[in-house]
Amino acid sequence: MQELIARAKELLADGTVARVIGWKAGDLPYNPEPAYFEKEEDFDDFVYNSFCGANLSKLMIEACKLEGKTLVCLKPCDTYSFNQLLTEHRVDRDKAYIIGVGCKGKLDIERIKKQGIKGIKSIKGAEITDDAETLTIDTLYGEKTCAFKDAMLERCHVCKGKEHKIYDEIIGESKDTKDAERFAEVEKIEAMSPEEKFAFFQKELSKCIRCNACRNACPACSCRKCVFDSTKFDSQQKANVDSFEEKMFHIIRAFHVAGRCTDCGECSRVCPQGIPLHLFNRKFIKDIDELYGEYQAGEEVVERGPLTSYTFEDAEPGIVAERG
Amino acid sequence: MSIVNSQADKIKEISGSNPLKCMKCGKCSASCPSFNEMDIKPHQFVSYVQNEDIQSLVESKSLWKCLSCFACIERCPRNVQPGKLIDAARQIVVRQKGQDYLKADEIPELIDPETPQQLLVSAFRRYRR
Amino acid sequence: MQRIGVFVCHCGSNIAATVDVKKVAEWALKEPGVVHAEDYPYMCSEAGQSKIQAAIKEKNLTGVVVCSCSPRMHETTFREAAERAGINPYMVEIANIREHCSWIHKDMEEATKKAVILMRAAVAKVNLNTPLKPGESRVTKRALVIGGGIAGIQTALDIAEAGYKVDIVEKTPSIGGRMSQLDKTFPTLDCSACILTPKMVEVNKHENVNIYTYSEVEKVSGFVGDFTVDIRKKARSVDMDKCTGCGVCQEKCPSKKTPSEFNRALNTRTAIYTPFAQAIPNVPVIDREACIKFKTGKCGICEKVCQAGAIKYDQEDEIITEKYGAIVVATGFDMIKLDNYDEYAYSQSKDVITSLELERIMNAAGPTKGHLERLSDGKAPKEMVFIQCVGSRCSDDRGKSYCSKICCMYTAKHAMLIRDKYPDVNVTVFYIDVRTPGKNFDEFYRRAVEDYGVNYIKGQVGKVIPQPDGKLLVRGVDLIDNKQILKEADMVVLAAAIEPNKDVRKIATMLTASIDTNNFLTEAHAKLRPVESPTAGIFLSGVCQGPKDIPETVSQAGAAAVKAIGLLAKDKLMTNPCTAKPDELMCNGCSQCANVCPYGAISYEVKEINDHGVRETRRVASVNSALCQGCGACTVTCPSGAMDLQGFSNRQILAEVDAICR
Amino acid sequence: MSIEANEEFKPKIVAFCCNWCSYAGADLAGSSRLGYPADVKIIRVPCSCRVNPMFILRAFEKGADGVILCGCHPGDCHYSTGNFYARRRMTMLFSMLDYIGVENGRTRVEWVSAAEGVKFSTTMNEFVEKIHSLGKNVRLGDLRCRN
Repeated sequence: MQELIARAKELLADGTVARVIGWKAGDLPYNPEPAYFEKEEDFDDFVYNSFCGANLSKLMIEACKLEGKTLVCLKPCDTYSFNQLLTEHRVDRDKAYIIGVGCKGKLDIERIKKQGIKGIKSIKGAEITDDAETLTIDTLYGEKTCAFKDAMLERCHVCKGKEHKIYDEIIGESKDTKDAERFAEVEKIEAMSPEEKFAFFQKELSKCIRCNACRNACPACSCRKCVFDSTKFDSQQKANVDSFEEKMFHIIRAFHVAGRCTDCGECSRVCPQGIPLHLFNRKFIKDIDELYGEYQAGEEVVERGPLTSYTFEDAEPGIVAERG
Repeated sequence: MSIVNSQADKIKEISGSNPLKCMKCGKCSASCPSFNEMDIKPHQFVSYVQNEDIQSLVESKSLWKCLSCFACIERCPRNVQPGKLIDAARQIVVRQKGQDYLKADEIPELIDPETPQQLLVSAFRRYRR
Repeated sequence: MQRIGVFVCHCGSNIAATVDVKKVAEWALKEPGVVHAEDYPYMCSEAGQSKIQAAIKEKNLTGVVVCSCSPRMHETTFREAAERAGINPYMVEIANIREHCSWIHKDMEEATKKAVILMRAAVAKVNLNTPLKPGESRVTKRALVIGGGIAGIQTALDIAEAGYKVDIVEKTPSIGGRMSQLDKTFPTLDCSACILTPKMVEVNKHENVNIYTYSEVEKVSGFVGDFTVDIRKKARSVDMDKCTGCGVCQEKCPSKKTPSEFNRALNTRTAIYTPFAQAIPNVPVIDREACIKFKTGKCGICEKVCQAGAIKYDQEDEIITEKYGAIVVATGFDMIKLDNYDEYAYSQSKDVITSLELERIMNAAGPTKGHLERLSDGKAPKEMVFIQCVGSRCSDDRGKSYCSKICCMYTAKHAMLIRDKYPDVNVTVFYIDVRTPGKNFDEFYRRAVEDYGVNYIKGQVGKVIPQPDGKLLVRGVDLIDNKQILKEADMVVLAAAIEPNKDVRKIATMLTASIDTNNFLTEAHAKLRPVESPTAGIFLSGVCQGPKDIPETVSQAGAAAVKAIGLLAKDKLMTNPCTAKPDELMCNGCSQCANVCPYGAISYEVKEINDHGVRETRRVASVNSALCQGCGACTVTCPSGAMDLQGFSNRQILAEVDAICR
Repeated sequence: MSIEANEEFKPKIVAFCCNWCSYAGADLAGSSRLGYPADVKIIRVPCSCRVNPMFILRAFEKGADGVILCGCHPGDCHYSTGNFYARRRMTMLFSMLDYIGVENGRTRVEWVSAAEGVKFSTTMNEFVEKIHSLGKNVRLGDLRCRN
């Protein structure tokens, strides 16, 4: 972290960049938030630790409109999103100075809390300088411990790898934290009967309060005006009537990012209701991989994605019924 | 799967070939090394199946003269592949006689480690279609 | 709010027998916006149209719904009628209550209910219709013909004769195409060169025609009436203006080992060459891959012997950019490769040849100076076997599914010519069917059998086996005698299937012209618009559209020319107003729409957008409405819904959905 | 609800047809008097690629029991490539609907050329039959949108 801060200050000072996008400490020890840093003193509360899960690439859409270059800290998986935004001409490579920051897995406070750990005062082992395998948590009720792996975000268990796909320089080391099959959860649902599937999603989605956090955090959901706010489809937001109404919202949202979603997992991370929203996106990714060939959005800057290309021999939509 | 009602349908099902695709070019008969031994010629096989006269096929000498050399299967420009039809007719005879034929899952028990794999493959190709 | 009139047609009894038309009109009055409804026996008649016009004027209608036959039938009729009464034609919608209702249903109640729903959907749509105005685009009075074979030459000549400028782009060093490789033509047995060369000369001399040989189309942009095309003029290494065509360079060139493309690789040519004696232009090119000067830097003989000083080793490719109003594709065909037909021993024996190779052998300017001889040992053949349908009518992937159409006739021609010139040669033709539709075609084939004694055997050949003594053992079948045949032959000629030129897919993509699975260009309508591509402004000439013989090619070439002339004769074109339109305030500038646009109609510009007082400079999509054909692919790709299609807008379609599901 | 249960189930079916092939195919079915149930209502769109998945979801929301999309055969699209994109989009959409437990068979894509009146009619008959076997669409409907 210190190396990162020092380098950021240096680049600010020599005028290479006009501002820095990173994380600053939040009001609790586990909720750092994205922030702009423009002056040396701003860095006092700069923080980079294992709770810095937020994907900062989306902020670059606005930052690129400002004067001068913006330094942005991107974790390996965030760089996919940045590439995807480059593909879609939403960010300007020349206006970004990308520091690839090291990542050894990010933490999910909810997972810690789920283990019955409450009244958290501070957490040790979340710094990324060492390879801590255990978190030591100081709580109002005494010191508790928790395995790092057990506190990791879902997305880190299916880590895409430790490589930064785009950067100007790299600070810190990264680690591939993958220890689960990416599509295992999707496959489990696929194997269910229609009734079970319906019941599963009804249960999950009826929790939705339509707060739009998923939409707002998603780097692919970056439309200037969302279809849900538009009068063009008569699909403006409206109050729920039945408990499963939100299915349409989530189907449409997933469809709109299909072929563009890098599977960064921000939607599930930010959902205050803990809905596993990534299951929608990952289903599309799995289908695309199976039907149109392996494709990882954001792997590199490309001209067209899987839903804006085709082959003559593509599967017919009837395949959905055939494979049952 | 549609219900197999006639012997001709059975032949079509076993062989997987569609006699209606035949354009009657005769390349099968032109390719057949056993042509002169046969009473019903390979190209005629197709029309016998088309006309559902399976009895004549089953009683023909040709059935046992076909060498399964696959020349007609290889060269048929219309994917009708009379060799497969002949093979299917043979299958019908074998089944009618009530003879046993092996299922794939029975093989492992019977197998002799010395048996070349290729033999198995070609036996399957010939007898299990 | 619109003021809509609903007009329900009886279509005699076609509609009225199954749909209660009065009831449909009654129900219509209950729909929002509807201020007038009536029914009439024949709405499309003069009287019916007057009723619509009268109502428009009397009731001040802003929109019209006609419940009648398919819009494909009379949409234009009613739109024009409405326009004459003073409202925008695009304020008219049709509810198809004949083809989609009265003709397919028997129960009156059921059909009437459905007709009411279809009417409602149309009314719901018209409620959201907005007046649309077709744009205008200008027409560049110049045509491009891609391909300089007989099809391209004829099309170019016809267009030029009508007084328009035409450019021909030909990939090879000379125009002439396949026809120049033929010896004689059926069914008249004219010498091919004798009838083609004058046409080549004529097109070359024509003041309205400009020929780019050794050139390729590199890029096409624009749209009907206004295409912009980049043509790559490959470096010839010879100055076209200085060269006198004396031919000394070709005589002296020491690199003589390149297989001659023109003679189907049956003999060789020099590195500096013209493909054939009558080539137009009669200016050689240097094949840089074969030329010693280009490979080693030494030699330069051609430069030394050229008295005109025309040799230019340092010539470079040149890109010419030109505008055209119409483009005619005449890219022709080639024979399929026979690599997958081992059974015919084509690659094993020099004496197994294709028909096109036989043409070259029979030709006086060919590799054997016109003597029929075996290429292996130069001996005169005594037994010749022709095999038909090699790769044609195949349902496997070795060949083509279609009939190549010309083989039956040229084989009869070959057989006849051989029997005529060499009466001691026996000719056997193995055929599956002999197909001779065409004027004097069957008579021609019968002459081969009856007057020339060509032996036709119904049955395909299974295998050709080269023998140690150089003979070819042909094993076929006679399906009539039900006998297998073993025949020793000296030469075997394969009627290989023809296929579209391999470059055509690339060209079709540039032109956004559709192409079928066999790489033949698709026509706009199989029967009624056979020489037009569905892409406006692109016309089809010759075999690029489907197998054809010379007379058919020439007539189609003329037809394509007429269509092109019809276009060039216009000063302006009306464009379809149902085009895509982006909402700049919502556009992300993400380029996804441009990726799916088949016409390249979407471009991006960085410009200042004033979003309710907030000014911002950013990248937004813009649609060239002259290029846009209104498919709507972009509208669905657009994640924010910024792109919409006029005439079929999101809200209009949703309104129809709502009306139907109500 | 209980009163409705006694009534014969009359499904609402929306068919999107591209202007160049399938709409013409439907016209041909009409002029050849090849019948299919009146439950099918056709909406004309320029190309199958004009059909936004949102249109289909909206139809279901509003109480449609089945939605079918018809376009030119792949390779024959009037706009050359439109149906290729439609094919991928619809495959994705259908897969997602299947994934959340909506009965397979409520959605369908069929390529019908202008010459295939018979195919249009048989397709529609089959589809209506399928919807009859599936019954009313409850899983995708939206109560507020019902009358």
